[in-house]
Amino acid sequence: MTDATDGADERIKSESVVTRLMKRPELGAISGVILVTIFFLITADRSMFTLSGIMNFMTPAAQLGILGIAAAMLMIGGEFDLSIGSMVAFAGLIFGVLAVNMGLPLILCIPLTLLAAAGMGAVNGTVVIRTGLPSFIVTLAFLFILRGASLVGLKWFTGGSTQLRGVRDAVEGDFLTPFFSGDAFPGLFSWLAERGIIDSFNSGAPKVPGIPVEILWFIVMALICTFVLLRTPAGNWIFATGGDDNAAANSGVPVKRVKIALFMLTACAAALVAIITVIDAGSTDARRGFMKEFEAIITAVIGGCLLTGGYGSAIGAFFGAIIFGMVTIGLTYTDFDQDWFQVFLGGMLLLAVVFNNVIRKRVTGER
Amino acid sequence: MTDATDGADERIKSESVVTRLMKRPELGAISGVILVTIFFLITADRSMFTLSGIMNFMTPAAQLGILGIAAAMLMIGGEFDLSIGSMVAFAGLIFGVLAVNMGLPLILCIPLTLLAAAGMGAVNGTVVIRTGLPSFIVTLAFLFILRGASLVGLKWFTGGSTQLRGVRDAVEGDFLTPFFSGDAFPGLFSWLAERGIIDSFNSGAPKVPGIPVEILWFIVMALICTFVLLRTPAGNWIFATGGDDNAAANSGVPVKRVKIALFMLTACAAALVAIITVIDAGSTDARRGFMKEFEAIITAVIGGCLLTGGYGSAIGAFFGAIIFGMVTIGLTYTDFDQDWFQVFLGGMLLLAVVFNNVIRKRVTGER
Amino acid sequence: MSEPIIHMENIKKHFGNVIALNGVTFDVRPGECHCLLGDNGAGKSTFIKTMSGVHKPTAGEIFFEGRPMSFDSPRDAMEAGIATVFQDLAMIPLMSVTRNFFMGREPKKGGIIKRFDIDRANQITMEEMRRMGINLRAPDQAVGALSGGERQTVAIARAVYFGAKVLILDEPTSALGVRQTSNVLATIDRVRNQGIGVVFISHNVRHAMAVGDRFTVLNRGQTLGTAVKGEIDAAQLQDMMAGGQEMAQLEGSLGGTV
Amino acid sequence: MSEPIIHMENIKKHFGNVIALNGVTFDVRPGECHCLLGDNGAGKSTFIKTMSGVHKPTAGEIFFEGRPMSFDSPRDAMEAGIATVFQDLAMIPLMSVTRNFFMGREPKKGGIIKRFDIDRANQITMEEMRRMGINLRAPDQAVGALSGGERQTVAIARAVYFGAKVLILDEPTSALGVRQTSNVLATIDRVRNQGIGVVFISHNVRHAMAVGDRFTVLNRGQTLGTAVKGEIDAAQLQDMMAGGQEMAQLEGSLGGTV
Amino acid sequence: QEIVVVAHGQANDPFWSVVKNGAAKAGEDTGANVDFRSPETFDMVQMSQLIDAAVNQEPDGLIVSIPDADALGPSIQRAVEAGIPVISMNSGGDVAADMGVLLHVGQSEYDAGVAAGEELAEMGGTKAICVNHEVGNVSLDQRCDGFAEGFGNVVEVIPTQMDPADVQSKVRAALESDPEIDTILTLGASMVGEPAVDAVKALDRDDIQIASFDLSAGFLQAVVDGDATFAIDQQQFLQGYLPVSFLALQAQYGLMPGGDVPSGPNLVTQDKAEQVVELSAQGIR
Ligand SMILES: Nc1ncnc2c1ncn2[C@@H]1O[C@H](COP(=O)(O)OP(=O)(O)OP(=O)(O)O)[C@@H](O)[C@H]1O
Ligand SMILES: Nc1ncnc2c1ncn2[C@@H]1O[C@H](COP(=O)(O)OP(=O)(O)OP(=O)(O)O)[C@@H](O)[C@H]1O
Ligand SMILES: [Mg+2]
Ligand SMILES: [Mg+2]
Repeated sequence: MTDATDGADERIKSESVVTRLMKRPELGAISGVILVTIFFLITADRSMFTLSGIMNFMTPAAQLGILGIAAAMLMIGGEFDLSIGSMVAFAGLIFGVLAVNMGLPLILCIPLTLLAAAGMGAVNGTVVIRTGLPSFIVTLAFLFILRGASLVGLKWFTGGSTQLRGVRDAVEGDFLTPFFSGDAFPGLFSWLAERGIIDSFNSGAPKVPGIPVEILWFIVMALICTFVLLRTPAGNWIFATGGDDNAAANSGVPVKRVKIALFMLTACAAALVAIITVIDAGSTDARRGFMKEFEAIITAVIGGCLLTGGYGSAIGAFFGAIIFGMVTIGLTYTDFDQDWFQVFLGGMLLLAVVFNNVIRKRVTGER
Repeated sequence: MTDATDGADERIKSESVVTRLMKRPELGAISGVILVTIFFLITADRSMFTLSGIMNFMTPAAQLGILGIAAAMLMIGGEFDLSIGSMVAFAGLIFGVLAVNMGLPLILCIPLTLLAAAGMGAVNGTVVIRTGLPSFIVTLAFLFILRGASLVGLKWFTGGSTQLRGVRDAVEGDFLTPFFSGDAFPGLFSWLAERGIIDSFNSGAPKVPGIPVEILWFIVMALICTFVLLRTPAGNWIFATGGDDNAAANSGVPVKRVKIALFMLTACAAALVAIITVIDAGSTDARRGFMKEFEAIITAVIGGCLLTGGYGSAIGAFFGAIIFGMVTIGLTYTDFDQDWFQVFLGGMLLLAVVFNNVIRKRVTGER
Repeated sequence: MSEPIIHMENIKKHFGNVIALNGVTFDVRPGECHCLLGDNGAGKSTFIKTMSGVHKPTAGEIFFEGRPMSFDSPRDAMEAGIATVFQDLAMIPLMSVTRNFFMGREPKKGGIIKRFDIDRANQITMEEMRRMGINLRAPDQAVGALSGGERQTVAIARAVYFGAKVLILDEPTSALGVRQTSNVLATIDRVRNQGIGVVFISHNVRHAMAVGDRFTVLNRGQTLGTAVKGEIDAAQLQDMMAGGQEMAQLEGSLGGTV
Repeated sequence: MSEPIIHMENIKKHFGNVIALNGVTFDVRPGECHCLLGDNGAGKSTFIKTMSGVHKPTAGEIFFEGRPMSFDSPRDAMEAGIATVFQDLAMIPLMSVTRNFFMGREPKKGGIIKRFDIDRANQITMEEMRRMGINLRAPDQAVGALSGGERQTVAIARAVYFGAKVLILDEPTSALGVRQTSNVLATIDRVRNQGIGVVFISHNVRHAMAVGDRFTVLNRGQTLGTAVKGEIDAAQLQDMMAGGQEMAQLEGSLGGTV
Repeated sequence: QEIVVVAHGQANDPFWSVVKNGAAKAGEDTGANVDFRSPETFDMVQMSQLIDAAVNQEPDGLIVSIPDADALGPSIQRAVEAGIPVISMNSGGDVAADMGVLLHVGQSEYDAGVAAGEELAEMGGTKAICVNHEVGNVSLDQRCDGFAEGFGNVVEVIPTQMDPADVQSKVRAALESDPEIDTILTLGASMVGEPAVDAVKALDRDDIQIASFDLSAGFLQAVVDGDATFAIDQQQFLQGYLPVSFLALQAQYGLMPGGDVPSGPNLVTQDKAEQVVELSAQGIR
């Protein structure tokens, strides 16, 4: 009698490390990044892949990615949040008002803004759970409500304008400002520029003064979320909730708490993007974050999340955001007629996802 | 030995007709319509519910509804089409070019436009099925591609403008024009106006010259789709495909054919809306149909469709479109400031869906 | 002995790096009930799925009525006369019992525009379910609200109704009550007597012995052998099904067979 | 006789206009196996769901260790020490076996930041599955790719592992092979001897007789009565389970019991 | 009095919010009840329906913008036929009179584009980009077209999303991949103009001229500081204010000017910018 336990099972073919890796949801997105990079290496101006060019497309990618990773977490948990984009505008308003009109220091403004956003997220989540309505329709309502509220609020606090300015002056000199705006590691970069390791302007200042902070936030967030998903009980609950919330609840997962926490996460991610962009731009207006909810979902889906929930990865959304950022900015570096921008964007998107799908199927031998 | 077969089962409480009716997915949407109507009866200008006011909000509702019903059918079949809005612009371009630049009669223009749209729909469907990618991401790519193609095409055919004009002149006098533009039954309405049964302007012309044709198309489409869903084998296949395409395929439903046909339907619905609005407006531009995919999905969801597929109704989407049309147009009849428009729209949406949900639960006794 | 309706020769099936079937040969003749037995994970369900067009085999050949055949979809297999009760039942929970029953093969009425004849469908559904020993409350009840056994009975009744040449039943009685089980076994007997070939998968030795004419045992993706009724007794069969491994000792006796 | 752990008094449950339970009284004592039997659709699953916190009863009372109790969620019931194998198993197909096994009660390690101890979880999963007679290929295999019986075994192993005071099993052996079935029955026996109360739902009279101490039969949402082991024989029990209706006659004998 | 404004731009668009403020101010000053409406996006079909809705209410006056005469013509004519006095503003000056519209207050987008182009060409521009944040919005497209006409040299249109980060990156990308570009025209000051200024600053290029349509306090500040060249102001506050007061006067005394009122273009350069900043921050310019 052979017992297969203590040896390899004869019913498993051996499997290479590459194959095992390719089975992870995010690996498809990585192959998409490679494809897009190759495409632009061939077609785009050389300056796209200089250090400054890379920072240039990574900045919007990072801002989108912070939203996209949160959206991916929520999507894995089986829900949508269409109010992210409006939340960026709304949180921007709150932050602006706290910083400019109330003149509070950042150490108060930022927690208060995040708190307000988290509160709204909790409202979203509670409504979804209480009514049993699809989150699509509930957060859609909040898309409109928050967008409208931002407009009304802005007009109220500025006395009629749709733009609230003076944020940069208000936060100047605050010890927290460097964490939320500008470039990190300026010292390192000017040192590198002095040595001639990176390009510098004639004035001697480095072309790239540092790493824009949003890129750091983006990376940190991708790492934390990946850790949470794969290595903590909470991650297990998120997958379970998204996979089948009924089965999860029956197995003792606190489904409601998980969902509400995820809605709070997306709202806070939106608030973080709002804080970063408002400080960076020095102003906020009623159209901030327009259509970002949409792009965040695209990012998550490119990154391998299933719309039906229960499957996906944060690191996939990370690469999804990079693909999206490269494609939207990259065309400007090429010689193609800019009228073709959208055709191109659509084509590249399709190509990237189809490509990563084909690769994955090849490697894993799925039908 | 009691055999319950030949009598009523003792394990069923009696159930009123109302209860049975309320269990249909669309009845929730109807209660939403009633709520919204009551709301506007109280807050809006009286002219909203005059005959001309009703035609006025029914026209956009009808245009949206044609898309929404098609989107609902597709959603019941388990897929999305985000390219509907762009398809409106693209089909509008094709139609405009055929009618104006080529000078073809409508009897050729219309079938060719529908054919082109159906072709694009089939491409959408085939890509979704072949690659196994979620339709969300595939049709999203076509959202961009078609939108971009419309822009490029318009510039090409107009020599640089993003607006193609002169359609009204081109189709004037064509015997098919009355079926796709203007108002139906003008004779009846002027007769009614003469009798004083309906309002007329000082000039003696009736305030409402007839029923806008899109309303008739809208109603016809709702009836046909409802019939197909509930009373034909195809309808059964659509529900089955959306409910679980694996189980459906295993039970012998031609899942692929069903999906491709549904994608063709949504594309044709978009083309129909394009034809109607282009003839009505006399022009087309690159932004036509912008965000309509979104509104079509909203309509279907208000109408009781599940985003996950397999559940919903065409008649529900019909009422969903009316709710959406009433809310967007109705606000202009009220005294609320335009700045509050979006807050309002969101609030009404939420209220309408929550209300219809509450009603349904009360009546059916679900937990 | 009559020609087999389906003959499967040396079927292999791999899922990525998992080898589910590693060379299985099997056939069904008209008017016989051929039982497919084996341990959990032996590959029974995978095997019958290649027979009913759901999976394409990685290697091996299928002969249908003597001719080599490759079903592209379950619909093809169905049209050839093969009806299957899958282990996961292939039911749509949100749809009504009738709609599930006729899914993919709706009865039509009407002239130019063919309509789905709901009334007749409802009537047939109620009747077929009653024959299986289940009195449905209403044919428009959603399948999702049925109990596990009721749901399984719908799947069986549907397959029996449409099974023209071969009827494949993958653990049909697993969730059934005693009365429904005896009905299903009687139905298998009746169908077989009409000249239809039946493939019956079960873990219950007694059920298999009660209706089977031949018994094929799978173990870890391979055939352990085929026995004809009368050549083998329940205890031997049970030993084979367990893959030859020992069984746990139970204080209370189970009378030899589980 | 010892105090019951759970006592359910006159439980009623309506779904909209469907009356699923119409007054059921039931209790479980420590160290006994109480079998819940009945025809398909009798209301067994609905009943145990009210016991494990999934459904709130429409009427009736639940006493847990003598105190009136109302579980707001399955999590509450679990924390009170009740573990359940649901008929639909409550598994997430896309997730790995280990993640399913520990879903909702993950073992943790690490200091300030508590991590999910995957390695230990994998090891426990493999071990518990092996005790049930299933050798998994790998603990990170998705549950969706397991065979029906393998999946059911995961659910049982999980419930046994976490069942502190009461273990509820809703048709646990329906998809199991003979070897796995005998393991499960042996496990029930072992668990009972540890002083845990077991509620066992089955359609198989022989399985029920093998491990049951008491037998309660439901019929059409109501209790038909409770019998103690030794007072009743297999044939009588089978008659009651069929709801008193006659069974189909089968040509080959099933030896009295199905 | 009831006066309804139907405009093609949204209330959250900084440009249109100023128009709306103008209309509201005129309402306050004249005592008329002003109702401002617009479609949710640039949508001619919906806009014509909004005009129809307004006509149904039979207001004392109607003010419309006409970016697409074909699409809006029938609805406007219906208003005229119903005896409602109609004034057009912002766009459509060329077609307004034919529809029976009393007069037009505004600037032709195309002409404003031409003016900007001529000015920038004169200042030595040789190669330009026109940054369009809403491609397909006809009135924005016309600005670019006019600009190309007036500039005379090479003009490339850069389409962007309505997102400052995206605009900034794309402007940088365009400048880096083609160093010959020396002129930037943006079509909205706060959404596009300000990020464009930031992009140029980040590249440390001071040889680039930036001009923008419309005003925002931030962009005007850049003009003051010399980071941007000028802003094109069409004084859209007037486009809201004047038609309302005209219609109010018409209703009260039957007064109406005899011809169209050009509200722009008006180039705000460094010397004038300082005084405008504060007004812009209040949504008046
Ligand atoms: N899609 C799949 N991907 C990977 N492995 C699979 C897949 N389907 C089945 N398997 C594996 O193949 C083996 C055979 O599975 P199958 O379902 O055929 O078993 P079975 O004999 O029907 O068992 P049971 O009696 O438990 O139903 C199992 O070990 C299972 O894990
Ligand atoms: N959510 C629900 N909505 C409506 N009816 C339901 C619902 N759940 C169960 N029922 C009905 O209640 C009755 C009892 O179902 P239950 O699942 O408890 O039966 P069971 O005794 O477990 O049967 P089986 O042995 O077949 O599993 C069934 O007739 C079923 O149709
Ligand atoms: Mg199986
Ligand atoms: Mg049950």
